[in-house]
Amino acid sequence: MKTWEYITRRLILLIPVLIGVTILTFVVSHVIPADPAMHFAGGPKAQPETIERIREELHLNEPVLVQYFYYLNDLVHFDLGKSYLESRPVTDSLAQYFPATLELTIFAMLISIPLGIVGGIISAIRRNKLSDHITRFIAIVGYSLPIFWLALMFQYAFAYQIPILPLEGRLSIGVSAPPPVTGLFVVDSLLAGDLEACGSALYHLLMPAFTLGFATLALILRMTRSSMLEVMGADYIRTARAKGLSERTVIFKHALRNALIPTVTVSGLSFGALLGGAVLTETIFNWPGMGRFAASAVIGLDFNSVMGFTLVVAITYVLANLIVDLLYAVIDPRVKLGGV
Amino acid sequence: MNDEIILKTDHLKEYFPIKSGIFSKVKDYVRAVDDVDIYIQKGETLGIAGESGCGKTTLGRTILQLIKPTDGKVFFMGSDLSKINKKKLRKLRPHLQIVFQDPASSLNPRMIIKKIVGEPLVINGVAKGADLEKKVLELLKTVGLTEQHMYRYPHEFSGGQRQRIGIARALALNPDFIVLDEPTSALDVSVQAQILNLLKDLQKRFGLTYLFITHDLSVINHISDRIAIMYAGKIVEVAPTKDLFKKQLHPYTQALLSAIPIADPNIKSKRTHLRGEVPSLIHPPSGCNFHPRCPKEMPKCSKIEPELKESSKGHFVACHLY
Amino acid sequence: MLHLFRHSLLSMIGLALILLVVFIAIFAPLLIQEHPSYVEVSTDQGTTRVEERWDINFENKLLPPGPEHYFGTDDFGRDIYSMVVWGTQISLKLCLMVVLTATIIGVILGGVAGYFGGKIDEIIMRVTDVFLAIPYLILAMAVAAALGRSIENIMMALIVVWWPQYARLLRGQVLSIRENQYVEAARSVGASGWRILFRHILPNSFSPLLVQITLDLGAVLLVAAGLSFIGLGASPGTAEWGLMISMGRTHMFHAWWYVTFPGLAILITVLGFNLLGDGIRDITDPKLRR
Amino acid sequence: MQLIPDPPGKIIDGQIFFEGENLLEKRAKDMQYIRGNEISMIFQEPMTALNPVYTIGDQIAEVLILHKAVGEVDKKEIKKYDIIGKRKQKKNLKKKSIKKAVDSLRMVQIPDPEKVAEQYPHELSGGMRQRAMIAMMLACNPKLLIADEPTTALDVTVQAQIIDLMKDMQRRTNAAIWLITHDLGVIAETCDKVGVMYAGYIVEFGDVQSIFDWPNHPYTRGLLKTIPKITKKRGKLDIIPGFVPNLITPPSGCRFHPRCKYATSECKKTPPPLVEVEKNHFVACHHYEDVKLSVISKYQQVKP
Amino acid sequence: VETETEIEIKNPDTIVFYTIGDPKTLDPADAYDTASGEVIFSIYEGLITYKGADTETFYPSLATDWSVSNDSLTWTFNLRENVKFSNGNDFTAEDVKYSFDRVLIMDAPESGVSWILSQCMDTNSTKIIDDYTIEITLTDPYGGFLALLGYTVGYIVDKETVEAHGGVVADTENEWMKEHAVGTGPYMLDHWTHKTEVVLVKNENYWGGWDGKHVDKVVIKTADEPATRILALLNGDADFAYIPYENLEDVEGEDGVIVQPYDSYDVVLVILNTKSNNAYLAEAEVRQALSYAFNYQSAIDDAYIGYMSRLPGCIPVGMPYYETQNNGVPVYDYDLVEAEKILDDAGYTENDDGYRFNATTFRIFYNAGNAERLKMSLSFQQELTELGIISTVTTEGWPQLLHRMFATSDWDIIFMGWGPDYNDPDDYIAPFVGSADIGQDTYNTGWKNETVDEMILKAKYTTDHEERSDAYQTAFDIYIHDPPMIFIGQRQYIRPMRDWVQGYSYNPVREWYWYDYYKE
Ligand SMILES: Nc1ncnc2c1ncn2[C@@H]1O[C@H](COP(=O)(O)OP(=O)(O)OP(=O)(O)O)[C@@H](O)[C@H]1O
Ligand SMILES: Nc1ncnc2c1ncn2[C@@H]1O[C@H](COP(=O)(O)OP(=O)(O)OP(=O)(O)O)[C@@H](O)[C@H]1O
Ligand SMILES: [Mg+2]
Ligand SMILES: [Mg+2]
Repeated sequence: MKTWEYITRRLILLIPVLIGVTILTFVVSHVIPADPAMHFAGGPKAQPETIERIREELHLNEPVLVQYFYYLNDLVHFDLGKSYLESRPVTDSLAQYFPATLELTIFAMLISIPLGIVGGIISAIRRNKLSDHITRFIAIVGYSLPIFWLALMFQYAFAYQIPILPLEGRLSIGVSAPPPVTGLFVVDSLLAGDLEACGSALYHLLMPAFTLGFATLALILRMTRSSMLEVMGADYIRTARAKGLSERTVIFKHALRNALIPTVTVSGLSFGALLGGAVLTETIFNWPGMGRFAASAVIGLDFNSVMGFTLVVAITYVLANLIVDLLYAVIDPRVKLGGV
Repeated sequence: MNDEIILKTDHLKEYFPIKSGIFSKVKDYVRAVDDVDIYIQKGETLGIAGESGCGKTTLGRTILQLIKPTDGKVFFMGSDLSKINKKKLRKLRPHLQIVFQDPASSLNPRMIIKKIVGEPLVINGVAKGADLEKKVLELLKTVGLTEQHMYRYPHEFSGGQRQRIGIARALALNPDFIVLDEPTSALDVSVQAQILNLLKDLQKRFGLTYLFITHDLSVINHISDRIAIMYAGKIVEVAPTKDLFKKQLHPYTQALLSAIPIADPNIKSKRTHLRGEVPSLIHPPSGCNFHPRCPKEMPKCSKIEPELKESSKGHFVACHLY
Repeated sequence: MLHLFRHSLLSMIGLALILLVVFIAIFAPLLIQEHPSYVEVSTDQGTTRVEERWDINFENKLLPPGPEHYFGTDDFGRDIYSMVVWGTQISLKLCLMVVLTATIIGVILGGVAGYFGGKIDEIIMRVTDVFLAIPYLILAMAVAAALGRSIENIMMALIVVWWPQYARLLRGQVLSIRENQYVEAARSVGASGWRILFRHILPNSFSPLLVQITLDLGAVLLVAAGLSFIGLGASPGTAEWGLMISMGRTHMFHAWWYVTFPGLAILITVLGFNLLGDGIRDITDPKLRR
Repeated sequence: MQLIPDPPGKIIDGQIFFEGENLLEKRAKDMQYIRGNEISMIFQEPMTALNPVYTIGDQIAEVLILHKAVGEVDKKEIKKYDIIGKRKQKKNLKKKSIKKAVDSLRMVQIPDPEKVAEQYPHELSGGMRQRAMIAMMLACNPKLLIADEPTTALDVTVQAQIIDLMKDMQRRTNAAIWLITHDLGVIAETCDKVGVMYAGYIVEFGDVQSIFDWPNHPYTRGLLKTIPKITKKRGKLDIIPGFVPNLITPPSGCRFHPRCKYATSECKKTPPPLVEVEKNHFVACHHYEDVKLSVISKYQQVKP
Repeated sequence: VETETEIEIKNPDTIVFYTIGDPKTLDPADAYDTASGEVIFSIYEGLITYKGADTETFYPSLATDWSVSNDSLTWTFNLRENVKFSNGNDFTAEDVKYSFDRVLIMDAPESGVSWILSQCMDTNSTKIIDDYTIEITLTDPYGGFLALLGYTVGYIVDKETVEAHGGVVADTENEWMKEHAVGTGPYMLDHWTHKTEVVLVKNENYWGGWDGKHVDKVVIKTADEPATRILALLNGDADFAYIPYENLEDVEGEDGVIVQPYDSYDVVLVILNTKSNNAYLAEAEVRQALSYAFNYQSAIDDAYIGYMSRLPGCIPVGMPYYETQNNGVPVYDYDLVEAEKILDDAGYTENDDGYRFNATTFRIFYNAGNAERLKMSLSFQQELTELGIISTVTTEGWPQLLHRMFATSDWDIIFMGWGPDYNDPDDYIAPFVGSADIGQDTYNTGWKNETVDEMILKAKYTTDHEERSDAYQTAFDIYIHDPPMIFIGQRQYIRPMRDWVQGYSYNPVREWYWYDYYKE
């Protein structure tokens, strides 16, 4: 099947999933036996007219099913509604927060995937040696720790006790954000030729991205290790050795590419975990991203924001998996896209 | 052996759909069994031989209705298996059994032997409790195993022993007809002999009818009364064993037989070389599907599909040469 | 199977940690210094339930660890040691309940989807796709926020997000196990679909399921702690570790013991489960057993 | 070839001589040179022995480049920092080696070798893969080719093609072939000498002719009798009772004794030495003379 | 923690404030939350203003002086000349009328804040006399009128700017004005990144001029996690930080950090539901007993770490007329014996199990994440247990809790708070004890007393001090013995800061005025 045809097919299949996502979040957020109008209107000091107006705007007086159809109707017109917590359209909020999270997540992957793969290879080659045990132990501790605890500890250690990294935020005070193109500060500042902002952005990314990626690093390390071990026992590795190839070539040319196949899947799946983990990391490092937005939206019963957020995350996640599947086909010629 | 036909297929077809495209439309089919007509007489052994992937296993599974045939009929003792409903089919199951190719994967690794062999009895309500135990033991003894084996798991057995267990399970319900799907191909030669002997004994004792599937022609020669040669989903030649080994009509059969290495350095075989490889079952060649490899190819071979015709008594062949 | 563990030091450590935690959970009432009291309260629905309460004594607040209070006290003057030990039961109950319920749901749905295939499969898998397309922490947050703050609701929320991965896992297992000839053998002797599912397929998916369950027991604990951190955790006054950490983290700089001990408890338990799960995976994965 | 992974496997004792040199004393580097270049090996499973992620051409070319069969990157000619030049040189080399790989594919009678060189292993049938494997291993004209059951996984018709091919290649390259198989038919057709192995021991070794005609070890004899033969009349097959022993706790003494009808108490105690019973015919059995006698009598009965 | 003896002043030209919450809007006609006020107070200006910590005197701002007619209805303001908006436009009487009318027409659909002005104004009230004179005729006489103008809702916007960006539409908020700001104040908006920071830079056109010591830039950062704010203050990134009470000890006594509490009008309350389906709370004795059962000192010491003082009644100490409440001395003290006596006398004795009220459960709620209320509620629960009253403590999200409070009667006791809108007791007593009949009962306690209602209205519409005083006293004597709530205390206001910040003073009705601060 041709690649574009495959992509179209996947994108079409995305639609029912997204409808499902809206139904699911709609149901979850609307079974709450509380109506948030009072809250949006400002709490005890709210004027009754304001509350009633918001209730009407949100169609809270209607049955849930009707509310859902109102939502769907807006959605097909690319209107995600209004965020009452931020008192602006949800799309505005998403446009601001999504690139921040994307930047953080991408850097988390850029840190964790190479480190995880290298660690996994070392661990597999030196199986059951001390360095293997140590690497694995660190990795396993890595995903046994609550991420927020890790974040707090890093912050305390590297921003306060040994102040070598910035405490929070995306840029230093006094550095102004580059003109928005992609919303990724690193990219935008390079586009604008603003090296100071780029440096500052990278500097601020370091700690949160590492924290966020740590669990993924551990996961990828473990995955690479075991698939590497599995591949190293395969017949074609024996063949490669029988050809007289050096151990280096055998490992890096013949074994690694095969071993990477499961690693790629894990990376794709971990993208979702990263988006989820961002809730905690962003809160601590004061990263103005989707995670923090989602958390406050969920707690504040800002339905429109919650729905918009999940929708965007779901799309991102599904697209990430599509990319992974395409990557698959690049790494492994046996994989036929959409093949039977 | 008598002349009563116990099983007969009528234009049996099994096409596996291949799905693809935006809405998983069925694009193509694997024509694993394509228009097969065979019959088996009571008490005889019909051997099915052919290259790997030509559809032998699928034929066996289709006959037993383990997969629904795409088209065609299977008559077993007069009733059409492909028509009757699930309930009736379950009632008929005890009469039709199968022994699988791979003894390792055909036994549930998490069940003890007593459970495995006893399962058919339990399901069909034949025996229970102490009676069950007695029955199972009897079956194990029939295939040369003992009481001490009853409480072990499959992985504690050798390949040959596992195949015996598979046979015991097939025998549990006193079947009339057993499909033996390459029962010895996963086994050592020395063990293969033991199993073949056992099968012959059992056939004699219980008057069984076998459909014996294999790709090993020396084995098939040893065990079957008649042989059907299968090529890419179709039967190309059927003949009594003796006739077939004396005189092969179809060029494919000739090539197949000549390809067998003979374990005697004194005999130097003359080979008929075949070009190319086993054809794809998705896009089988037109006309006679053997024609691209056939040393005696004629112009009409690529156009017209030959029919299975009786060339001498009991000897059928599907080839334009005859 | 136990003898196989001996080859792996790390999984031995894992097993030891889990045994320790289980021991503590069982003997918690004997180990603690201060005990909670119980009050029977009526609920809005007119039923009654028993509430667990730890005595507050502000005079003792934030005492450092010492012989009186091994792990110090919290900002209510409650004994952290007793609560951490007591919390073992709560945490184990929480993760066991979540994982087992999710497993049961996932196994049934995944099994049905995989074995019967067709439309049912299509529907079940699309539903799991939907669940899996939302990051689990977010979904858990939404459900927890909808239900309100209590251990039971946290469990509910986690079950809601956890079952789909079991459905996936089991479906995959079923699809591969279904190809085994013993399944066909069972069919050839007339076994029904359900019998095959429960007698042949499920027992053989046990190993990967066990690995997943073990690893998830730890993961559930972490996510529960994450929910507490955001403020969607158990109701205050419960000796739940995640809640204790989230309450203690504001005292991190002046009362290190408040977060540290519940944090260590989580680390040890999760580490134990992960090491054990990894060990079981190595043992049951024949490809790695070289 | 020292391809046993260590751990867990280890060559405990013994020596391997290749052209007069003990391979076990070689360093890893030298072994890498010998492998693929002087000694090659074809494996049992053509399905899994080729790396699924590289094309056939690439995999063959790799050996060629490695063993410098198509010339070498000249390091001196090109300056250290001239990356582009180096790349060009490398590319050239690759092109050349691929061309040569195509030649070797043609040599093993693969139709349309140019196309096949660009294909991945999974796109080929088993027979094609095995041929590609042979092409790869013969690419450097080794002196010894070890073929581990090269045809077991293949169909009879394809098997015949491969056997003929190997014989043909041998004629052309003059390599020694060491064929490992359990198919006595294949041995009878292709080999000059044969060694029979039972539970880790060579129990009989000699010319094909003499072994098939005068098997002196009870195991060899049993083996020959258990195969159903097309040329023989049907009836009950002879069998060797019992099962293949496991090698973790092998039987004491002669490892065949639990299944041997000639076994005596001596067999249980001492493993029999391999002795030359006639010219170029070695047997490891305490009772080979009894066996020989019974074979002669039987053989005479059978042979008209 | 390592002590650094000499930290260099970080960012000497910038004031950085780490806080929680994000402004909802920058539109003075719409803003009704603290975070928005922190920004608007420095960008826009009103006719009058406060100075330093003084809450009692109104100082001239955009008005240089003013006078009021004898009937207290007509106010005349002389406006300051040569004032420019930050975009260079001139400030005139047009802008004043436009601003007030805009508040009333737009009617702040989002926040409802316009009620503050509409209490005594309508669109006919404001008259332009000349470019720099304006006359306001009130619809009702109102003692707190000037105070209203000191709140952000009375601040002046640039007519031209607003008209260029959507103008005034009745009952609809102006989206552009929410995100942008053009005012006459000392600072102007550089940018606002939601949930991250608001950055203000100095307004070169400011009429007050830039002589003297000021900073060029103000950064207000939003950081949800307390640890982040603590660390930022300790390492000098932050000049001010919002630190929760329980964390004050982390920064108190640290070098270079000043922790100075100020009295505020933020009151802490427990509201009691007199129309609960737990009918016992309808009885005044029961609510009295609960008032005795509350451990005030523990709340002060343990929940607010000492940063709270007792609240005598509705009106916080420091606000006009607070002394009408028992001279500012609390009536109730923590006294379980007294509480028991009251209950026993009223017939609510303990049963055999030691429980009162037939073991009925009293449901206590507070909003999730509020550490002080959590402490108070668990402690209150324990006191109730002593009294033989069974209770449960439940935490709920703020929206859920609001819903419960206003839409259901499934609650008995809720911990609440109240902050000032403007400096007038009516802003407290009316919502607390005014009944729904006069548009009050803000906490939905269901409590109602006709005399109290009468007194509240009387006090509101009089300018006579004595009369007002008497009215509040009469009301107090009634509601304090039939209390719809437990008056706990007034918490202190603390914004820890670096010692290099100069010029800071706290004013409870106008928290931040960045123009006054500088770093040295
Ligand atoms: N369930 C299935 N779906 C699709 N294709 C199938 C299925 N089962 C078998 N096939 C295809 O049908 C063809 C015939 O398969 P079958 O197993 O019957 O061959 P066989 O003759 O038994 O081969 P072997 O000697 O290797 O056992 C093969 O090409 C196989 O790939
Ligand atoms: N890596 C290994 N680790 C442990 N045991 C091994 C290993 N490789 C082979 N063995 C064992 O060594 C014995 C001989 O194996 P080998 O592969 O040489 O057999 P073979 O004669 O080639 O058999 P086949 O005909 O099945 O290929 C077997 O019992 C096998 O289980
Ligand atoms: Mg088959
Ligand atoms: Mg082998």
